[in-house]
Amino acid sequence: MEDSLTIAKEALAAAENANFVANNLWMLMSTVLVFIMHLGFAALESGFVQRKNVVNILFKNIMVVSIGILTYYFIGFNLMYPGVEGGVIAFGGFGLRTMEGAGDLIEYANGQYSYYTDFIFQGMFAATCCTIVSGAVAERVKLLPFLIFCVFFVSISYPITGYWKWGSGWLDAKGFYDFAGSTLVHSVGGWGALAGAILVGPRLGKYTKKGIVPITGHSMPLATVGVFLLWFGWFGFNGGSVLSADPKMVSLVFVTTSIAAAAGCIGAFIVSKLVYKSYDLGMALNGILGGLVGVTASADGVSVVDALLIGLIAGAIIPLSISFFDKMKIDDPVGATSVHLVCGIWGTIAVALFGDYDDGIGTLGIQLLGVGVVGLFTFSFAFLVFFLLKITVGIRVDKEEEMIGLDIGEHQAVAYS
Amino acid sequence: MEDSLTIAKEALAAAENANFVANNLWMLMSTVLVFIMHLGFAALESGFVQRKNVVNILFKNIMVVSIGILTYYFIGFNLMYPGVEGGVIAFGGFGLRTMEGAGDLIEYANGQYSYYTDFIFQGMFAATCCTIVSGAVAERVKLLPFLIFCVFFVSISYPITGYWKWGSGWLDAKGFYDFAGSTLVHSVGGWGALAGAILVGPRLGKYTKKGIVPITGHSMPLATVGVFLLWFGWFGFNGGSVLSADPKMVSLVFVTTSIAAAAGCIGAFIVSKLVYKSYDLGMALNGILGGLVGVTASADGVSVVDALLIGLIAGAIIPLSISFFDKMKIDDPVGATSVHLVCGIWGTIAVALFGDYDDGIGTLGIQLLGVGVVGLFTFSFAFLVFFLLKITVGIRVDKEEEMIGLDIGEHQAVAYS
Amino acid sequence: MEDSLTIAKEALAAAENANFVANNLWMLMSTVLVFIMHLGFAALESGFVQRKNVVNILFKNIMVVSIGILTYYFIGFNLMYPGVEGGVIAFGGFGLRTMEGAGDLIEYANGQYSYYTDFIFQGMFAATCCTIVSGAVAERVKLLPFLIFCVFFVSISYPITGYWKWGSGWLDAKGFYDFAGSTLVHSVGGWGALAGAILVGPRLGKYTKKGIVPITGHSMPLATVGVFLLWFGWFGFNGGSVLSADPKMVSLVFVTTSIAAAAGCIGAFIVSKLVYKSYDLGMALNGILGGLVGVTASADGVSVVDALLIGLIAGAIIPLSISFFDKMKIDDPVGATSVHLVCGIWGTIAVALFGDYDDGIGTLGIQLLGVGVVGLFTFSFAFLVFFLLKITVGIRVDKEEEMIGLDIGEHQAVAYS
Amino acid sequence: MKKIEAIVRASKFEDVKEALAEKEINFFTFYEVKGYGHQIGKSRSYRGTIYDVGYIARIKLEILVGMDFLDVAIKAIESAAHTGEKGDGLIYVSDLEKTINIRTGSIGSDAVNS
Amino acid sequence: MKKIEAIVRASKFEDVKEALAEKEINFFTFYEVKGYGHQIGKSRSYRGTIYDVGYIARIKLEILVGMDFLDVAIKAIESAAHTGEKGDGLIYVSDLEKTINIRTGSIGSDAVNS
Amino acid sequence: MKKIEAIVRASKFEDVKEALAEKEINFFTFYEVKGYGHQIGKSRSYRGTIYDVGYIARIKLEILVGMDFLDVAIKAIESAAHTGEKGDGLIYVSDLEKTINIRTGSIGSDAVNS
Ligand SMILES: Nc1ncnc2c1ncn2[C@@H]1O[C@H](COP(=O)(O)OP(=O)(O)O)[C@@H](O)[C@H]1O
Ligand SMILES: Nc1ncnc2c1ncn2[C@@H]1O[C@H](COP(=O)(O)OP(=O)(O)O)[C@@H](O)[C@H]1O
Ligand SMILES: Nc1ncnc2c1ncn2[C@@H]1O[C@H](COP(=O)(O)OP(=O)(O)O)[C@@H](O)[C@H]1O
Repeated sequence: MEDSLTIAKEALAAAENANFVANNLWMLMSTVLVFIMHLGFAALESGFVQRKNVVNILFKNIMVVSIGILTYYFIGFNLMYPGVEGGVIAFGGFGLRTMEGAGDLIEYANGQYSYYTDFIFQGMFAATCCTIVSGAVAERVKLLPFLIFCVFFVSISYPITGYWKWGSGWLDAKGFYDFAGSTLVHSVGGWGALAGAILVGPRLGKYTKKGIVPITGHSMPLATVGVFLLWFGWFGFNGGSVLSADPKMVSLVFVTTSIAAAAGCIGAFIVSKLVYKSYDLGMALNGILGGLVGVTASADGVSVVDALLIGLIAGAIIPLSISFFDKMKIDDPVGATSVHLVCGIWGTIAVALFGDYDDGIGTLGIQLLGVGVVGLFTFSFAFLVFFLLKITVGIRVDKEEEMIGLDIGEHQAVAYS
Repeated sequence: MEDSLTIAKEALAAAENANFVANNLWMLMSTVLVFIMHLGFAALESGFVQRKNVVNILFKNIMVVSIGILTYYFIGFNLMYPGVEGGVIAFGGFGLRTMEGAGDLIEYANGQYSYYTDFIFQGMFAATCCTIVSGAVAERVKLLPFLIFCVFFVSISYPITGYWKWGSGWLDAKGFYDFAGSTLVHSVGGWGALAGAILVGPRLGKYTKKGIVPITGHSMPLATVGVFLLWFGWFGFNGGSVLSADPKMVSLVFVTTSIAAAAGCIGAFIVSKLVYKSYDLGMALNGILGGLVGVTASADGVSVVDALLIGLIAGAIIPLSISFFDKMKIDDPVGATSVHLVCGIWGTIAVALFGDYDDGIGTLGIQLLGVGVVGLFTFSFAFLVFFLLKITVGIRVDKEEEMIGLDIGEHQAVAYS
Repeated sequence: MEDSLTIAKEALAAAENANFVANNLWMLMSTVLVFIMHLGFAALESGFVQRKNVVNILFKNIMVVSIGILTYYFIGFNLMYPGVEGGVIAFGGFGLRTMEGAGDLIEYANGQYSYYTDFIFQGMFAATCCTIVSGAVAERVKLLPFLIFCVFFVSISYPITGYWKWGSGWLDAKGFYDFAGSTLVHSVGGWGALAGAILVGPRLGKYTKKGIVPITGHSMPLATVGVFLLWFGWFGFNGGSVLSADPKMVSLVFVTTSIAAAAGCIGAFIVSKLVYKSYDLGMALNGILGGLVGVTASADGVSVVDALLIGLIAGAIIPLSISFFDKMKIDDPVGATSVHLVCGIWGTIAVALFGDYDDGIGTLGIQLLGVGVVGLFTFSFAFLVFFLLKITVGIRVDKEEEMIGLDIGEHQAVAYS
Repeated sequence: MKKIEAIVRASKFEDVKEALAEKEINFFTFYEVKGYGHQIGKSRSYRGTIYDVGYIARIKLEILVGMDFLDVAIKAIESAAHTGEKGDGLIYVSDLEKTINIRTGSIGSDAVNS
Repeated sequence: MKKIEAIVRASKFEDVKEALAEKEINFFTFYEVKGYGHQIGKSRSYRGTIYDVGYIARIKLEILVGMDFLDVAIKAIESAAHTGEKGDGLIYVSDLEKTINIRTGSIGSDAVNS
Repeated sequence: MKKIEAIVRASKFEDVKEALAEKEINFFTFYEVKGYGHQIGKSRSYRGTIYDVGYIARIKLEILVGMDFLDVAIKAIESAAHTGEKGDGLIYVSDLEKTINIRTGSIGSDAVNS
């Protein structure tokens, strides 16, 4: 009797541990998948820039990942998850503590992941927001000022708005919903991209008296590799945001994410063909990304049909949005503002239009509020940082350097030889 | 007493759930791995075509994945798994139901995977068959007719033959064995590729009075990236086909799959050197794929030595088969028919020659029957669809377009600049 | 009563099985991640060589993986894990046995992984050491002799030194510590690279009377893709070396590995800028790899701050080491000796300087001993094999072939067209 | 010695090469050039903007011949490169003062066609 | 017929093209060349070694014109390609003995500018 | 002013450059061309089919010189590019009617070698 109770307890503990191991394993695999999104961004962006600026964009991408992880370790993580509920800004201290005992293991998050898993998964997300910016200001931004911007953006701006919702801050208390970050990651990156693109100005020769002069990317295979890798990583980005390996939720998220991506491709395909009479690969690629960004806010709570519609509309938005920014003379070589900002907003609003987030969260008003305040804060922050850099060290390379390319100008190197 | 029984039951449920979570997790990871095979195909095919047709092949690849997932959702899944045993054709209705309760979770497949996991894993497989076709008809097929072909092929032809075996249809009842799809996926794709390659005809200037004029691929690094990614994905393709994370089975499958791939490389290496006096990278790459396709039908039931022989022979077949199709004047830019059709047939037959599928399944006769009927059905279906498209809208771009390339012709774009 | 005991036992078995499934799953996923490192190496090396030698380096890479897996199956595995404790050399017989029963499953490694999982995970590691060599002797080594070298190196040299520590040989008994192989994998590869680079000699025109003539790599995007994939795979390389999915250990390893990689990037960035006044992408990429190699020996037992310092120093070493080898006129096109040998030694020593390996292991003396004997053995072995090949069949292509490139010379092919 | 230069369609290059070979002119040099002329390239489309590249990729041949082969060569090129559509290209001839074969050191018409 | 050859900065090519177009010279051929001259390229750095590539990428134009357009064309190129900094390039003119339009078969000054 | 054109082995380009530099001829233009000649390229193999590409990649130099440097330049190229094996290439010289330096506006022999 005693015996069977002991064994039963032992079994229960073992079973709970097994659950914990499996959950934690999924979070770690998701971390790995999110990590490779940085290669996805690097490939996408380098494919979409001119041959003469490839070394520069690659350099920025590896630096941004490294800076992102390190600053998130120093400051970001504890600024985003300070352990204070309902606030606007709070800080939990520098660095990480040593992980010890059950408090940082099975108890830390009800057997879903360990303390260090939590950090590394969140850390991989963080760098993403800067990578988005790097695409929009590519081919003319100065290297060092851009890296300085990134340090501030990723260690201060991103964690603060992240705290508002995911860190249980005031916006979360209001009922704002953003499952995996249509707003908190993608729009945030997109607002930074917009501020940067405006302040750094369009590339030489892009907008002329005669109209828009296309500056074509140098390698469509690279760009395509990038998009596939981003989709690949998104299984971890959205799937990991379940924060456990719960079979129901994660499999639902896999389905909604894939369906939205596929629909985004079709949406962009159709609209490009109708509006521009062209089967445009770049548009279709961005359509996939648009679909992914769009469903990111609601991947855990919409039906498959909803996901299809969200993705289709996001994809359809892409060609129109890209043209719109071009008409505004906001030059964005990779389409980051359309993909991440516009589709990020669409996805956040879609939470209120689709799915059943009825328990108070998800009403249109609060979603719009979230979009608005996060946008206002982030855009202002990014604009200010870029502006201060602009009037001090300058953020744009000189004309001659832009013409010969940043690879020679900033790195004394060429991408291909 | 009561207490220990309660705890014991709770522990058992928790343990079973943990098993379910781990199994389902592996199926989801396999899904992710199979997904990236589409990038593998895209890279392989774009590497093996000429520079002027790269945008086109990339465009086709992203469209095929998107179409594949969407049509499998609408029709394919319920045509392949209609829930009717022993039949020839049956349909379970459109779309997916909302996943609810244990019936779609732990009970759905004895704790191996959830309903949505089942769909998304199968859905990732489905698009593969069209991707195989796209390689064989590359560089001359018209875009829209090809996409129309894909819609029919992936949503009707593939699921029907899939049903015969994996959906518990009539061929399964007869004892036909095909573990992960040497026939059901690869040969099916290969038959479609053969039908397409025959009907669309060889590329201009490939077979001349003076003999075969090699039309070399434009980027061997891209092709190599593709093959590595395909091998990478194959761990999910074969490993996931265990349909659970069973350590014994999955680790066996990992070993047989890897050994066959490595042996395929060596097989193609030796035969190329002996027969063509050349260390041919393209052949060795296709040898790896041949080994993988070959072991796919039996990866769960052969010994390591068997796997080595199956792979070695598959690899050795590749150079001979590629020459054979060239002699037949069937032009296949990427070697899809050799890799997927010929090695797929070889792998299906190998089930009867190796391993211990002795309990009635696996006799040579039934394996040949399976190869035959699936081939007959698929080839006829693909031939008919391509033929109808040919006599109506046409399936081949005009001469001038073929010469300047499909990138300019169909997309008004270039891959590199 | 009986009942509750039965259920409790059943539950315990199920829970233990679930744990086993999850652990084994992680080891298999790690295998997949380590596998893709071979693509990482292939991309890195092909990016860093000249356009005319790309087919050759890709060919070598796929051959090395295939040879590695096959010879490890025939000989290596049982030479590395002969089941004899404390020895210098021992052999457990050829090939693998058929995996049967619990003895090869849950009991084999206390529920951490199955027998076949063990083999395939270790097998993926093995090929790595040759891939490291291939980079250092690139652009001038003869194909067949190089492949012969690989057969001996991977099936004899690597397993013997591996046995000393991981196979519980004499060095392990002495208390030498090397978590995931800073010495056993990376330095071993590095010593082979050094022996090869010395014996094959520098590339034509690299070291002239006028000084060092840079021979630039042909594609920085390829090299960058390679480094990202290596980092990606390193989560499995280090994370899998925990040999279970233990949440605490694996998440710690993820954090230390990532932090060291990021710090390596920053370290190389700073030193390159200070010493060479240049934002050198190649250096920063190698800095990441240096950080990864550096933390590999101690990723499971250092604090995050320690990992940061180990990585930062490793990254800082890279530019200096690369210059040093150039000054020594040891020509290493990809920097393999600096990354794998020098940072591998640094990482092994760092075990004694950081972390808390206090229980006898980890003292500086024993770590240095390990570095020394493994280095001595491996360098001698590699030197001897290369030397014998040199005086018999020759290891270097002739001058004319080197000038037109090994792609035409050895493969009658070109990488791009 | 005369130098014939010819700008032809890339798609006609093989034909021109064969036409020359028939006249036993097997030696020449060629390279890729871009040309502005009557013929305009297909327009392109990038992210919704349609544009013209303007130029067309062409092959330029350079052939050194003695007087005896001059007209034969011109005729061969002319007929092989001709389609009648805009964009057929040009042939132009200039005089060379000196020609030296680097291997043999022979000069003038001995330098080529050997 | 005269053949004008001009080696100009890659960055000035568009300006030259427009300057010629203003003079109604819309037809010409161009290609990428590399030049050694007074101007030295930016030095490069690879793995800690700083080095000079030496040459600079330039565009070479080849324009066939009749006498009537010769000076106009030269002037147009000269002023559009001029910056005053080292590296502006050269214009040089040679005489053509024969010019044939492949499409029309017309020769001499009828062959071009049509 | 004379224009020297020379087609040399790609592998000899550096030697030629140095030989010219020794004679203080540091300025010239070059580009990659393909040549059909006595020398045939190594045959290639693709998927079991062995074939010849036919042409060989070569470098073409274009050097503008005054009469004073003409023979010196030719000699320098000739001896530096010479191997004695098939495929050494050609040097040919033509007369220029006019030469203009875009930066300085100077013409004739003042335009170059400055
Ligand atoms: N005046 C010229 N000078 C130099 N090249 C020319 C000239 N006119 C035409 N070309 C070359 O010939 C090519 C064909 O000319 P185009 O006018 O299109 O054909 P066509 O002569 O048949 O009307 C052009 O693309 C250009 O390369
Ligand atoms: N003697 C020459 N022969 C051939 N090309 C020359 C000669 N001199 C200059 N060039 C070409 O002109 C380009 C510009 O010459 P450079 O001396 O740099 O400019 P500048 O004439 O303004 O001093 C060179 O890069 C080269 O391509
Ligand atoms: N008649 C010619 N016209 C133009 N280029 C020529 C001619 N003959 C040879 N060449 C160029 O010179 C190169 C070397 O010629 P080849 O006959 O191989 O060498 P060799 O003159 O030493 O016998 C050729 O590849 C080609 O580029």
